[in-house]
Order: sequence, then structure tokens, then C-alpha cells
Amino acid sequence: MAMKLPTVGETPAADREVRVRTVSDLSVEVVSDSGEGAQKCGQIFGAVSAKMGNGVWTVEIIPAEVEPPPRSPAGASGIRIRLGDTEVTNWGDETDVAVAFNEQVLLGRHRLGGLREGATVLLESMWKTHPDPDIQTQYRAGLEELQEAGYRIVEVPMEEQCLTVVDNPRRGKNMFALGMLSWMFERDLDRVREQIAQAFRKKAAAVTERNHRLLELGYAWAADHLGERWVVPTMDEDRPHLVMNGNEAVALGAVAAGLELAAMYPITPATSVSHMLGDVFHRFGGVVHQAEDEIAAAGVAIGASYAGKCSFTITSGPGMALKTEFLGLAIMAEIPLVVVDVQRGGPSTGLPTKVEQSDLLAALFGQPGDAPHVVVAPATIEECFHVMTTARRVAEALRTVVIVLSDANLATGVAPFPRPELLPAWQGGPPEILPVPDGMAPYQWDPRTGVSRRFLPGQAGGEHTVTGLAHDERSKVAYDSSINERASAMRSRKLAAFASTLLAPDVNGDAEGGDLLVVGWGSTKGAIEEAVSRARAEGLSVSSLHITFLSPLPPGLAQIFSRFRKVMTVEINYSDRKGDPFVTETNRRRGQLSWLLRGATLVDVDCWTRVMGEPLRPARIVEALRDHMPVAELAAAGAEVAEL
Amino acid sequence: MAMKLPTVGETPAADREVRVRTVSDLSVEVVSDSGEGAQKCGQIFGAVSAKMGNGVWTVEIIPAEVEPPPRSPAGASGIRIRLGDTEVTNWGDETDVAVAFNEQVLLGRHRLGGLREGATVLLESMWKTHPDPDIQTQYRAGLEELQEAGYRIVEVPMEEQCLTVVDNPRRGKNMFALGMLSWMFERDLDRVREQIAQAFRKKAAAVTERNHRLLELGYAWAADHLGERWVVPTMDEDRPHLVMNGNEAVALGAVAAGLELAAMYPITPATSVSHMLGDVFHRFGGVVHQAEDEIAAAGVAIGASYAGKCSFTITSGPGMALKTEFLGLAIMAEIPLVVVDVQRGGPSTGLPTKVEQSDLLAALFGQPGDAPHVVVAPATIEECFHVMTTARRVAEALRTVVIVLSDANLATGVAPFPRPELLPAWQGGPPEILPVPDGMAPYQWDPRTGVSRRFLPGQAGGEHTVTGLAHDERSKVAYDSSINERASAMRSRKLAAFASTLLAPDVNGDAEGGDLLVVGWGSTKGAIEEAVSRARAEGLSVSSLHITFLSPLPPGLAQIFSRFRKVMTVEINYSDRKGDPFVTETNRRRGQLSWLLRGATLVDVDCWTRVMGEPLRPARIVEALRDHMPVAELAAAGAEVAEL
Amino acid sequence: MSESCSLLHAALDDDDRVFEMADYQGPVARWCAGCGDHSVLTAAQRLLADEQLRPENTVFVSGIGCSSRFPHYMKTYGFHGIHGRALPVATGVKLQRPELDVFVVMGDGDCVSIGAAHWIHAIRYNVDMVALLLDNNIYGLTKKQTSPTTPQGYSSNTQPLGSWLPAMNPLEATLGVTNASFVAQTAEWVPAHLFATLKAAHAHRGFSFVRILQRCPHFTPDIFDQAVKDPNRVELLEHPEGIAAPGLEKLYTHRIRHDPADIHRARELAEDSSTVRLGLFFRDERRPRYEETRELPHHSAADKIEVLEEMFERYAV
Amino acid sequence: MSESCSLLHAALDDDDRVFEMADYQGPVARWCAGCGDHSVLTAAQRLLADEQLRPENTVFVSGIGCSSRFPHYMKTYGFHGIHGRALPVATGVKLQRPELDVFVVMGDGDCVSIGAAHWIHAIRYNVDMVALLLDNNIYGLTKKQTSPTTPQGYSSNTQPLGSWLPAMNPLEATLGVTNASFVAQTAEWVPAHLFATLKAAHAHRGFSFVRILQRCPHFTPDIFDQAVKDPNRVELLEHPEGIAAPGLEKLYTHRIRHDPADIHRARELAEDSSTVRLGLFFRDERRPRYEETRELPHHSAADKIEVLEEMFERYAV
Ligand SMILES: Cc1ncc(C[n+]2csc(CCOP(=O)(O)OP(=O)(O)O)c2C)c(N)n1
Ligand SMILES: Cc1ncc(C[n+]2csc(CCOP(=O)(O)OP(=O)(O)O)c2C)c(N)n1
Ligand code: SF4
Ligand code: SF4
Ligand SMILES: [Mg+2]
Ligand SMILES: [Mg+2]
Repeated sequence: MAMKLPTVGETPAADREVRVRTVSDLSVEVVSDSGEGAQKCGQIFGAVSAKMGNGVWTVEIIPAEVEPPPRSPAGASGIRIRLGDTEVTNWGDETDVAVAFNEQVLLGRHRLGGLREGATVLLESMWKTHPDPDIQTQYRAGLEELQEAGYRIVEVPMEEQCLTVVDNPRRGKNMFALGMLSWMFERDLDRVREQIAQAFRKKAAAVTERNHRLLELGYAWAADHLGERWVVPTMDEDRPHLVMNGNEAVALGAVAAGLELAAMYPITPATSVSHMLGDVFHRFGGVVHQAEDEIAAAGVAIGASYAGKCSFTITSGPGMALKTEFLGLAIMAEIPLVVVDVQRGGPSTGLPTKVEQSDLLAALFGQPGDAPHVVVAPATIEECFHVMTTARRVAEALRTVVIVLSDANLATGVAPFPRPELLPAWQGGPPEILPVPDGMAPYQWDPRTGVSRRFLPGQAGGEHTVTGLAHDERSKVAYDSSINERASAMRSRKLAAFASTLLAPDVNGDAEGGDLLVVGWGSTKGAIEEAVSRARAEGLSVSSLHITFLSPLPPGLAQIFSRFRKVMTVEINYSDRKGDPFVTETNRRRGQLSWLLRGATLVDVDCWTRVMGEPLRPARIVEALRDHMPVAELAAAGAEVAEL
Repeated sequence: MAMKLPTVGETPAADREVRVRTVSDLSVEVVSDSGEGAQKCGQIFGAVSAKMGNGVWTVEIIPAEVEPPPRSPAGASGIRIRLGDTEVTNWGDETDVAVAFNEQVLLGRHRLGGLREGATVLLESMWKTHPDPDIQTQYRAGLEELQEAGYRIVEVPMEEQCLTVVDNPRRGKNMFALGMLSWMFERDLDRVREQIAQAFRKKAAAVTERNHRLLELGYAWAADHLGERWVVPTMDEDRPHLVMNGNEAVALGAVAAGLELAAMYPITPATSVSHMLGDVFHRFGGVVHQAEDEIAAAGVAIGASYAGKCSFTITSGPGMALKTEFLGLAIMAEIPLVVVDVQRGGPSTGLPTKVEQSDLLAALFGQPGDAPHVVVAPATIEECFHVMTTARRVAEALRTVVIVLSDANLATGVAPFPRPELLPAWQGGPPEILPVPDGMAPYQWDPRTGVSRRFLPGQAGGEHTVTGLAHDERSKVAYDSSINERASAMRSRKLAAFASTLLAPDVNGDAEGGDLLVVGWGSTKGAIEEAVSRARAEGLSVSSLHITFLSPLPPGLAQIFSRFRKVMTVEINYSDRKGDPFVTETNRRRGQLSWLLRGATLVDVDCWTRVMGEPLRPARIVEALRDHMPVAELAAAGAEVAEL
Repeated sequence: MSESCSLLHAALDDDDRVFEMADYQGPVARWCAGCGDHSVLTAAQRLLADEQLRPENTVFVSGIGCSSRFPHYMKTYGFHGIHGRALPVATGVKLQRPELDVFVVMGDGDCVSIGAAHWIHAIRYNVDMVALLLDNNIYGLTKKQTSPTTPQGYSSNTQPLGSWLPAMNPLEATLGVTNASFVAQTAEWVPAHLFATLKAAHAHRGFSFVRILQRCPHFTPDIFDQAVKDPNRVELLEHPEGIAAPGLEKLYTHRIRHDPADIHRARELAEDSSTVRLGLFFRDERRPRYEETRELPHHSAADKIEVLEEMFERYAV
Repeated sequence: MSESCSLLHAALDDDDRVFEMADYQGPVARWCAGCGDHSVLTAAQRLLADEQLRPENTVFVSGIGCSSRFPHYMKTYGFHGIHGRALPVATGVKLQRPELDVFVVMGDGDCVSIGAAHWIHAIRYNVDMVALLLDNNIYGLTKKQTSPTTPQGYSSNTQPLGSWLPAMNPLEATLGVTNASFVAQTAEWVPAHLFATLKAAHAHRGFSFVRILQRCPHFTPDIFDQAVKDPNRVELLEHPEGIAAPGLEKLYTHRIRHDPADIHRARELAEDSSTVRLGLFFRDERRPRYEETRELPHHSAADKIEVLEEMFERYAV
């Protein structure tokens, strides 16, 4: 069937054919200058889609500046929603349908490779006739660039249309866009109206009303003018779900875990956890302490943990660096502490709003001296919620530091997950302040497990001074060298004992083995598993495995690895590529997990990593898998030899 | 020949036989309450011995408190001197001859396992008849404990003797002891007198004179009463030598390297470097900046490096923790910086005055984000001197951070090394402040090596802003993701390029291979190599290899390792032992270097490590080697199987 | 005592315990003979006995330094942390357990140098605790390096030619921080004044900052020498609202009347370092205390779940 | 230009270069429209032109924050470092190269919160540089969190119920630090005063601390609103030794005479926050400057080797 859709910017005529396509997976984005409400539009669209039973993953497009200049490619602000007919676990690949409020922000997205070739674009057309001739010129040039890139561009007179309803179209275009999208994706208009009402519930009723009118306007306009509709089949899902981002999940997870003191210092992308807690924590008797710096935040959390229930601190890379010394103290003095590191691009200030998984080795080994502690990485938004309970419990049970490695991808990604059935036990009890039985010592290590029971201030008979100096069971400063050996062993033993309670990770794909095993950790799970499915569908013998506890490592890795011809990690951190100048097998900088696994298992774990400041795209992973299949590598090596 | 020496505390009679023994290696120590001058005595003894052509290694015995209570085992303050007929590279094993000013400090040394069974002990006898009956009792009890341990105890009326020359014997006993030692070891008295004069050159001439008299008194008393003399044959050595400790060597090495700004904050055991520089640096136009904390110290050094010649900062573990964030910035912004970490026992405050090698992984991986930089560890006091020039040059050539890992063993160990022939080139030139040729960018990375030339303030045309944000060649903040990939690769490439200039390390022992290869790094070299020689003399097929550059690693390791049936590291840091409860091959905490080598080479590198707060003793290493010989391990495994 | 017995024990009303000084004394202090820290330790133990503070409800928090060994020598709870960071830890303790009595012991390097940011902010937070600055004008534990309070020209191991800058005046700086609520100075060699000052500091609801001039015979034997020997070099601040240390009138004849409500005069008096002034420089009981933010009702697990379920509704699909 | 040509170039006497404001202007500043940082940027560029400072000999050092983007928008050397640590870096630059003109740009979170220890100590070091505190009473870059200077009760994302404590007064704190030598306050919406203040700060030999009240229309549009709209809420400090900003007399009729030599009065004036006071609070040109420690003769490599050989003798065997 021939398409009548114009491929170069022109508003389509009212008489045209409408093509309806059913797809199992599709990404939509809305981009604008910041402040134009693109994000609100997308959030409502995403929420409605989730309610209708689609899998959804939403991610915000955030410019680097607070208020970037209007109409600039680097200023693109917006949101991207990926819809699926099953659960969606990651942001996917390129965008299929985009709504853009000006051509410059669209160019920004295009130049970053955000749009799929042939994507459909609904572009505000007002700039074509803008009073400023420079803008007209820019618009024409932009359109040309976009057209050459092969997008299907539909010019939409959004401003003109909105003016029929509102005076200031800057505050309405987003609802108009929502209307268009609702038509294109056959969203249930009642649900959309309801969601709008919910989103603007704090505003005057007139706002909701006006937005409903704009919605309908956009819907009608689309129905009259557009030629493409998409159906993404929905699932029947009875279990109730929640939709939120990973930082919100961490915040509510902290509440569910019974944590009551969050000590922090603002830093992107971790801060929104404390914003959320700032809003709600007092309703649970909790406090957000914004300290003077990250060091003090760690100190306050440690002081509070020392005196009672485990507390937590939350930060990102540069803040982790500052907490290093205090983490060593908490580990040495065996004070429970939960530390959430929402990773961003590094090193140094790096890419503050962008995702990276490059704090792993620093989290594991950053503290001078031998400082055993637990490191755990949630892989999904749901895990962001539940990991907080695990972390508090493990920190208290082992009397040590638990570092939770989230990242910017989880922090800002929004997706539904099954509504947790909350248990009181998750919160732990309030600490018991009972007198200490005679003869008990504050570090009465169980020689097998290294575990001991701490005394809290208020417990008569338990008076002692905790110290970061080497010390014995009674917390007395050690002048005798053998004491240090023993205490070091006890602190380490706790991890080994804990490791013995972990299960070997499941293999996704073929547990019996195969050509290639991909190992990941943290937020990349969804993208990796999707890529593995696609690759398996292509006939490649690929499986994957995801590691939740990075310290201690779970058992069974070496055995699992041995069943595959090749093992590699996929990570968002830096690695030298094979064949880079001067790079050898010994001095190659490797993906951080691959490093860890090589040392632990002695298996030649290869890696494919990228630090592009964005989550991994499943399609790119599939390409990498193809390239790294043992057979492909052999062929490549063969070709090279043949060339000589 | 029957010995007439009394084996239990009693002052020997004047008529007795004197036995003279020739040994190739022997350790002497002088211990006292703090403030009694034992260290001065030992320093002079060591210097004279070095001048006479003995190999010498001196190490101070330092109590944990500033002024510990007198007559307490934990308060032992003193010095230990190891003499040899060839070069002495480490503190050796237990002490053979001890002079003690009271029995309590001797007990302290005994309980720490510092004295060899059967060691000869010259003990001040005044306590036997002390007016305080408690002290008399203590003395008797102490003597009994020591006697049971099997030492040859000679009671010496030091105080009584000294009173014949001085009023306050507390200020003279050390010279009397020096006299006794001089007789026992046949030291050239003229040289001793000269060295005393040199040591007290800042005091009144009468002090030297009085000390000479005490020296002679001790000598004469020993000649009259003692029955044992030792001959440690001397070497003929024409090359002039210097005798100093590792921290002094770092300080003078910094001067030789042309460094001109040391920014620091006091911390044991690093501080004495700055004490030394505080005394002398201004004579070289250099400045010691004591900052408000370690963070500021790093910042000042980085600011100074940014504006001109490379600067340095010096600290120990807790201070390293605080510098973490700034190191990331220097690496990201490519600002040369030398960081000296004089390691002590950790984690946290740990064992501030004691040696440990447990900052290796933190030095390598401590900075959040991918932060490639150079880590180098001097292995000898001589290397402490020379490493500073290397570090400055590498930091400037690669525009990155160079971390120098020394430790408390090197910091306080004193030994002679060949006097360096200083070259002006070591200092590097003053930075050239010339206009920047048109079109040059501040990070004009050579794509093969990643190296670029930095512009300094004052260079017209080079104006730019360095930043810790991801940035491009012109130091412009990167909004485009591919820029980050490229810049990351360039920063990493520098290390690979540098690695290509390193040589494969030499094998000590049998380069062709054998049963066991021991790998070490840093200050343990001397002890390891001595242990390997002894083990080889026993017929074990053991060799060793020492790694100077830990990042990047030198080439050739995997090849060398492949020639040995087993490879293991020997380190002063914590590792779980095989067979510890719950410990598995995957979750075992390993010696830090072994960890690194496993990941880099995939060889099953085992480890033997201790964190006893003291340098390794060669004899203990020999034991460990015996236990870890592949054959011994097989036998042990066999025995276990047989037991089942 | 078995676990179940200890439970019984907890149920007993032990309010009839009477504490002697010895009940607060830990192991023998390992400071140098003549070190001023000994006097402060005694004064603190005396205060605890005087106030009958329960050892188990009292926490001494410190950093690193000679003075920071303090908690080890008390028979209370103690937290010997890391250098410069005692105040955040103490803040955490107090936020978690406002009912505990918290004392903080810091050296001059610990508080004024590496801990400066926390010091400034702790003054501002005004959390109810007693902060003692044991100021010996030197780094003791690390063996004689210049501290910010080292007198200008005084030689140390890092500045052998003498400290280059005028000494930082911690009282002045404290008085410059908004929300300061209690600022006093005393000297360990005047035990009566020291005790009276600790007592007043403990009585104050808020952050009580006490600078204690402390002798370090090992490294700075000369610094307070003149003031110790010659009471005329010392001036006592006196006022009905101030700190009264009975029995000192005869020895210390130089006295000056100062109303601790007058911050301007307090600053003037603090600034002039030609005489050693002991007494209460400033007190204001009405400043907001940060830990009041924590005074929230306790919520049961079930309560919390209820509210959380309510919040889930916002996110439900 | 080839390497050899550039050598020639260096030999030229380029003192006859004349710099226009444009010579100091970097890429277009990426702050929000109406952000006060724009005015400060302009004032700084004007100052540089006015003083004819060579772009290559001028260094702007900053931390992290909206305001810390400043160096990127200048065509001089710049160092955009890490959050809170601009001052140590600037100190290092100045110790190494005392001949450079160094400016430091910090936000209120950057300087007063995380950077507090360095701030206090930089005042004390009194190294010759101009330190600008761009105080918008909020964390801008991270999107509206409470800063120490946020007014009491003002709501933010971390303290939605309003800031709990009274705002920290940076002028007062600065004036409390021994060895403070130049303390002024200005506002970016009074360009003439801003310029005059920068000029005086630059002229001062020592650490010139300038607090600039800065509007953040994005997050705290209301905070300085009244003072901006109503000149009567502003009071200018005036004195022959003070900062004269000609042309303001008519608009700003509230003026108060203050001798910048009088630190006690300075503190009183700084403390009262009921009116916005602009002007020079304190200046003392005679305070020792720390970088003078660095004023050492240069030594050639050969000289150094000679001295080193001499030192070796002490260690020779
Ligand atoms: C992070 C860190 N930096 C430095 C040190 C070394 N250090 C220990 S105590 C101390 C200073 C001691 O001086 P002060 O605080 O005045 O206490 P005093 O010993 O005089 O009582 C220093 C620098 C450390 N332990 N940790
Ligand atoms: C170590 C570290 N902690 C936190 C941050 C996050 N951060 C960036 S700017 C900033 C504060 C910005 O506020 P301010 O200093 O007042 O500057 P403004 O943006 O208002 O100009 C923070 C907390 C960081 N980059 N590094
Ligand atoms: S060194 Fe000074 S401060 Fe430390 S214990 Fe000795 S006298 Fe006290
Ligand atoms: S957020 Fe505020 S401070 Fe930051 S650029 Fe915008 S207006 Fe300026
Ligand atoms: Mg001190
Ligand atoms: Mg601000």
C-alpha cells in the first residue's frame, strides 16, 4: 500500500489514508525548550499507557544547563517513552516517533543519534513564518538537514491550533501534543483526562479543564490530518503496579526498610532521593539531614548508626570520594551504615547528569587499608525499592558498610513494577536498650563467622570506646601485633560467611552452556537480556548472567563460566579495545566487572564497554555480541592473518 | 670450649674466658624508656659500622604514645641494628644481642617475639636493689620470665658505673652502652669518637667530651667483664655511600628532582619528610606548605602544578582517602602531580606507626570513575631517593598523577646506599612561558600516545579553562557523548604508551623457571630476596621477582609466570587463608598484588601475607616458601585425603 | 548473667544508683606527665559525678590527637573517630538519641584546622552538646607541627623558622558564626574555673563551645608558662550571669565585668590577645537548636505501612 | 606559527597591546536569562579592561555551581575545579606564580558550606587574590537546595518546610577570622557599586573577600526582590577610605558613614541583617600575606646540586 504521508515537512491534507500498524515495541519522544512542559506530556502518556497494560519505560531528556537558551540543539529538554506489548526493562534503541516544539532541539536529538532512520516527526511549523528572518533561515536549514537524514517529517501548526483555545500557547502545546499522541497510539481518552486531572490536582480546576480542551484539540487535529496510527498490544495484568523512577523507589524503599535518618549533601543524580524524602520522611518520623558536605553527611549517618538504628547516606561519585575515610572508620569500628551511590559519568565532575557504571572498583577497593564490606547493585527500579531493606539488614547483621550502587539510568528511568506487599519485619525493630550481660565484650567475634553483637549507648555495663585504631575484642587499642591479624581476619570472615548464604546466579538463556556468556551488573540488566533474546532469536548461542552482590561475589561463577566457550562483560565504563595502540593483554584497562571476575575466577573474561553518557541500547549490544562470538573472533583473526 | 658466661642475670666476674665468634649477620638492639637516648646510641653504632664497611640496616623501635609511662612493656623505645658482611637490605629476623635499660621494656620486646632464643642480653641491674620494693619484685619476676625464655642474661651495673662520670646517669647510659657494644663488636674507637662528636656538634664541646668518657668507660667495663665478642667481617667498598632513612631519601630526592612545592598535612609516618624539607627546602627556593587539611594540600599542589612546575603532596592512608576527589580532578584535567603515600597499618586509623602495604588497590582504583594514572613503589631506601625524579618526570611527560607508594618500613629504616651522582637534568627546566602557536589546543592529544602539551598561565594565546567536566581537545565542556569516549581513550592510552617503555622485570634466582616464583612489591624486596637465597641454599627451586610499576604493569609477566609451577605474592596486607571457614577460591580476600596479577595474567597467583604491624622477617618468609612449594602443598593435600 | 536475667535487670528501677568519680574512670590515662589533658579528664569526671550523669547515657566523642584519646580513659560510652570529624559524629548521635549527654573533645588541629568546616557549621546547628577544644597551640600526637593557634613566630617541625601568620583566635571565629549560643574560655591549670565552666556549658541547652587553654609540657612547655606562673596575666570575666568559680578571687585579682548577653563586647574582649581572659564570653539560650527538627513522634511499623500504602496510591497504575 | 617563530614572538615587547572588554569575553554565558551572574561577568570584564590586565596573566579559579561556570565565559586562563575547593587551588597558583592576577569565583554552597574550612583558612592566609562569593542564597546548579545563607523559613527541595536555622552571615564570619584584611559587600543589580567594589578589591594587596548579593530568578526570584525594587532598603557605607561608586547618591539615599579601619563597628554593621548594606566593611593593608613565604630567590640547577652535595656530607659514610 503506497503511503501518502509527506516525507518532507509539510502539513498533510485532511483527505488521506490512515495506516494502522501493530508493533510490539516502539519509542516516542517529546522534545522542546526547557520549561515547555514536554516532560509532563510524556509522563501522562507513559502513565496512561502503563494503566492500559503496556510495558513502559520512560526516561527524561535533560539539558546540561538549568535554563539553556531557547532553540538550541544542546538545550533539548524532553522525555522519551518506550512502549511494549510485554514488560519493558530499558530505554531501548532509537526513537520511532518524535514530537518537537522546534527544529533545533530536534537537531540536537538527531545529532546525538537519538532518532531511528525513517522516524516519524511531528514538528511545530510556526518557525517557518516567524517574524525573525534568521529564525526562518535556521528553520529551513534545519529542515533540510533532518530531511537528508531520512525522517518522515510532518509539520504541525501547534501554536496556531492552541491559540484557538489559550492565549499563551507555550503553556498548552504539551497537552496538544498529548492529544496527537493519544490519537496516534489509540489511548483511552477518558484515562488520559483522568491522568491530567491527577497531574494538575494541586492547580485550579480551570487548569485541568483547559488542558482537557487542548488534549481534545490535538486529538481531533491528528484524527483529521495524520496518516499513521500504531497499536501496541496490551497485557492483562491483575497485580497492581506502581510507576516511579529509581530514585523515588530508593526513597520509598528506605522508608519500607525502616531507615529513619538520611544524611546527604546535594549532588546530581542522587539528590532527588532526598527531595522525595524531604517531602515525606517526617510523616514516618524520619529526618533528612543536609550536611555541610559529604564528609559530614557520612559522619552524621555513622554517629546516628552508632547510637541506634542503622542510618544511611546518599551521594554520587565525587561525594563517594569524600566519604572514603569515614567508610574505612565504619568498617574498622564495625558500625552499620548504608551508602547509596547513584553513579554518574566520571572521573571527577565528568558527566553529572549522565549514566556510567564506573564507581565499581572504587566502591570495592577505594578505602586505604584492608576494608571488607558489602557492595550490592540493584538492576531494576523494583530492586531499587527492595535493596534498601536488604542493605539495612545486612549492614546491621554484619555490623559493616553496605554500598548500594545505583546509577543515573535507574535514577531517572520510570517504569511500572509490582506493588510491594509491605511487611512490618522489613523495618526491623527499634534497638533494644538493655543492660549488657556481665563479661560480654563489644567485639565478641564469633570465630567462625566474625559476627558480634554491638552495644548501644544507654546499655548499662556495655560502656566502651569504639575506635578506628587497631583494637581487640574489648575495643582496647592493640599494642600487640597478633591482635591486628585476628581482628582483620574477623572483619573479613563476615563477608565469607555472608557469601555462603548467597545463591549462584541464574543463567538467562541456556544454563547448560554455549558459545558466549554475557555478564552484567546493575542497571544494564534489561538491555542485556533484551539483546540476548534478540541474539538468540538470530540463532546465536548466547546467554547472560547478572550479578547482584559484587562483594562478596556469589558462589558458582567459575563453574558456570566453564560451560561457555567465551565469557564477557557488558558495562557502562571505560575499557581499552583490543588492538588499540600499545594495548596488551597485561596492561589493557578492562571493564570493571571483568577485572573483578578475572581475578576471582581466572577465566579470561573479555568485556565490551561504552562511556557515551547514555544507557546501553539493546541493538548495539546485539552488534557487540555478534562481533564477540568466539566464531566471529576467530574469523576476524583469520582475516587478519590472511591479509599479512 | 666451655662457656663461663652466666646464663641467668648476674654480673660476670672479671676473670673469664672470652669467646670470639665470626658471623656474617647479626642483629643488636638497645631498648629503654623513651627519652633515655637508646636511639642515639644505636644510630652512632650503625653509622660507625657502615663506615667500617659492614652492611647495616637500622630500624627504630617506637612506642605508640608520645611519652609512655616509664618501665612499661608497651613503652619500649629503642633501636635495632642489623650488621652484615655484605649489603643488608632488611631488618632481618630476631635480635641476637640486646642492651636493655630496664627489664620491662625488654619484656615488651620479648613478648612481641623480637628476640632470638638464646640471645645475649645486657640488662641494667640497678632495679634489683631499687628503693621501691614493688620495682624489686617486678624485676625479679621479669628476670624469671626472661630466663625461662632461654636468653643469656648479663646483669650490668650501668647506672652505678655511669655515676662515676656523670651526676645524672639517665643522660649517659646510652654512651656507656655504646662503649660496651663497641667492645663486643670490635668497633674502631676513633671512628666512634668522631661520630659522637658529629652527632653532638650542635651541643657544647663539654657534652662530646663527657660522652667520650662514658664511651670509654663502657668499653673498659665490657673488656673487663664480658665473655663474648663478635666479628662481622667488613667489605671493601670504594664508592662513597650515604646513610639515611627512606623519608629523608624522599625529601632529598624531591630536591634532586627539582620539585619546589610540597603541600602536606601532618600524618605519621609521612610527616618526617616535611620536617626534613622544612629544615632545608628554602635553601633550594622550595616551600613546604602545611595546609589546613589533606584536601587543601592536594588542591594547593594541583594549583601550583597547573601554574608551573609539577608539585607534590605527601601523606599516609587516611590522608590518601581525603585526597581521592582531587586526584580524580588532576587525572581528568591532566595536571601533573606527584603524591607520596607512606603506607601504615589500616584500615582507618589502624596502626599509625606500623608498616603495611594495604593501600595498593586504593591507590590504583580508589578514584570514582575511570581515572588512569601511574603507581610506582620504591623497594629500597636508595629507590626512595631516585623515585622522586622518575615520578616528577613521568607526571609531567604524561600530564597525570603519579602515586609513589612508600611505607613505614622504608620511612624509618636506615641503611647506606651509593651516593648519587647528581645530574642537573633530573631537576627539569623551569617551565617556558612562551606564546602559544596559533591553532594549538590545550589537549591536542597525539592519537597514538594520548600525550598532549599543556599551556601555562602567562602563555599568550593559550587561554583556556581547565575543567573536571568531560571536555574536548579545546577544553570545552562536552555535550556530545562521543567526545567522552575519545577523551577517556586518550587518558588511558597514555598509560599503555608508557607501559611500552617499561622493561620486563628481572628474575632473582632462576630466570629459566622452577617450582615457585615469589612476586613482591615495595619495601619487602630485601626480605624476600634474602629468604629466596636461603631457600635456594636449602635446595628449594624458588625464585623471585619484584614489581616497581604497579600501574601500568610492566610487560612480560605472564611469560615469566608460565615458567614456574606456582606463583605467589608475599605482601604485608591482609588475605584470607585457604581453609579459613567459608572461604572459597572465588570469595577469598587475597593479597592486593596477587589480585592485580591474577586479573592481568590469569595465572593462579597465590599469596602469603601478614599484617603484624612489622616488616616481614626473612626466616618467616622461608617457612612460608617451604609450606607453599607445590610439592609441599601436594603432600599436605595428600595427607588430608589420607586422613579421610 | 543470662539473656533472660538481663531482661529482668532492665526492668529494675536503677535510679537509686549513686555514682562516684571512680565510676567514670577508665584505664590510666597515657598522656605525658604534666600534660594538661589530665586535668580536663579529672574535671569531666568530677562534673559527671556532680551531675550524677549515668555512665551508659553519656557519650564522649573525639577526633584524633593526644586530646582525642580522652574517651578511652572514661568509663562511659566513647567514640574515638577520625581526625577533624568528631562534630558530625556527635551531631549524628544527638539526632538519633537526643536523650543522651554528648561531650566532644577536640585538639586545636582537630577542630580549628582539619575540622574547621564542621566546627563552623556545628556552631550554627547549635545542637545541644558540650564541645571542648583542648588548645595546646600545637600538634601533639604527630610531634610538634604548627597548628592554626600556634603563636606567630613560634618554631615547629614544619615551620622551623617560626609560624608565619598570627595565631587564629577560635573564640573570635566562633563569635562570628550566626547562631552561636555559648562561648567560654578556661584554662586547665585553674581547676576551679575549669570545673565551673564545664558545669555551665553542660547546663546550657545548645552547642556550648569551650576553649580550654592546655599545657603540653612535651612540645610547648613555654607557651602558657607566664600565665600559669603569674595570675596577673590572667583576667577573669565576671557577671551574675557569667561563670562563678568561687575561691579564685584572691589569686586572680584582675577581673573585668562582662555581660554574656553582649556579643559586641564579647567580640572585643575575645579579640585582644594581650591578656588571657577566662570566663563566659557569650550565651543566648533562645537560639534555635537543630535537633529540634528531629523531635518527631515515634511511628510503629504498622503506622508507617499505612502511610506508605497511601503514598503508593500516587504511583499506582 | 612555527616553534621558532613563537620564540621570536616571546621576545617582542607586547606591552603596547591595548585590551578592550571584548578581549576578555569568552563564549556566550549559559546562565538563565536574568541571572545575576551575567552582571558579575560583565563587571569583571570591565575591571580587566580598566586595569588593562593581560588575559594570559589572569586566572579565574572556581569550584562547582552555576556561578562556578564563570571562568568558561572569560577569555583568560581558568580553572573550573571541584565543588568547594577553589581556594586551595588558587592558593597553589599564587604560591607558584605570585605575578599572576588571581580571581576566585564561588557560590554560597561552594564557599560557605562544603568549602567552609578553606574559606576560613584562606582569610587567614591572606594570599593576594580577589575572592568573589556569588551569593544567591540557594544551590542553583543542583536545583534548589537550602544553602547556609538561605533565609530562615525559606522553602527548598531538601527543606520543603522551610530552612530551620537563621541564615549564616558570611560577612560576620569573615570578620571573625584573625588576619582578615578586606571585607566588602555589593550587589550585582547595582553595577556601579559592583564595579567599584571589584576595583577596590583588586587594588588591595591581600585576600579581598567580596560578597555579591546575586539574584537567581530561576529558584529564588523573591529573595532580593524588595531590595532591588526599593533602594530605601539598601544602605551604602561611605567613607573617604571606603568604596566610592559615583552616580549612586541620588538613587540610594540611605547612607551610613563607616571607617573601614574599625573592625568592631564593621562587625556590628555586618551583623544586623534588617537592611542590605553595601560597601567596604573592613580593610587593613598591613596584615602579613602568606605568599611572602614563597618569595625566595631562584636557584639554578647547579646551585641546588652544590647545596645538596653539602647536605649529603651529613649523611656520608
Ligand atoms: C586524616 C588524618 N590526617 C592526619 C592525621 C594525623 N594526625 C593525628 S593527630 C593530628 C593532630 C594533633 O594535633 P591536635 O589536634 O592539636 O591534638 P593534640 O595532639 O595536640 O591534642 C594529626 C595531624 C590523621 N590521623 N588523620
Ligand atoms: C563533591 C561534590 N558535592 C556535590 C556536588 C553537587 N553540586 C554541584 S554545584 C552544588 C551547589 C551549588 O550551589 P552554589 O555553590 O550556591 O552555587 P550556585 O549554583 O548557586 O551558583 C552542588 C551541591 C558536586 N559537584 N561535588
Ligand atoms: S605531647 Fe603534649 S599534648 Fe600530647 S600527651 Fe604529651 S604533653 Fe599532652
Ligand atoms: S539557576 Fe539561578 S543561579 Fe543558576 S543560572 Fe539560573 S538564575 Fe543563575
Ligand atoms: Mg593540639
Ligand atoms: Mg548559590
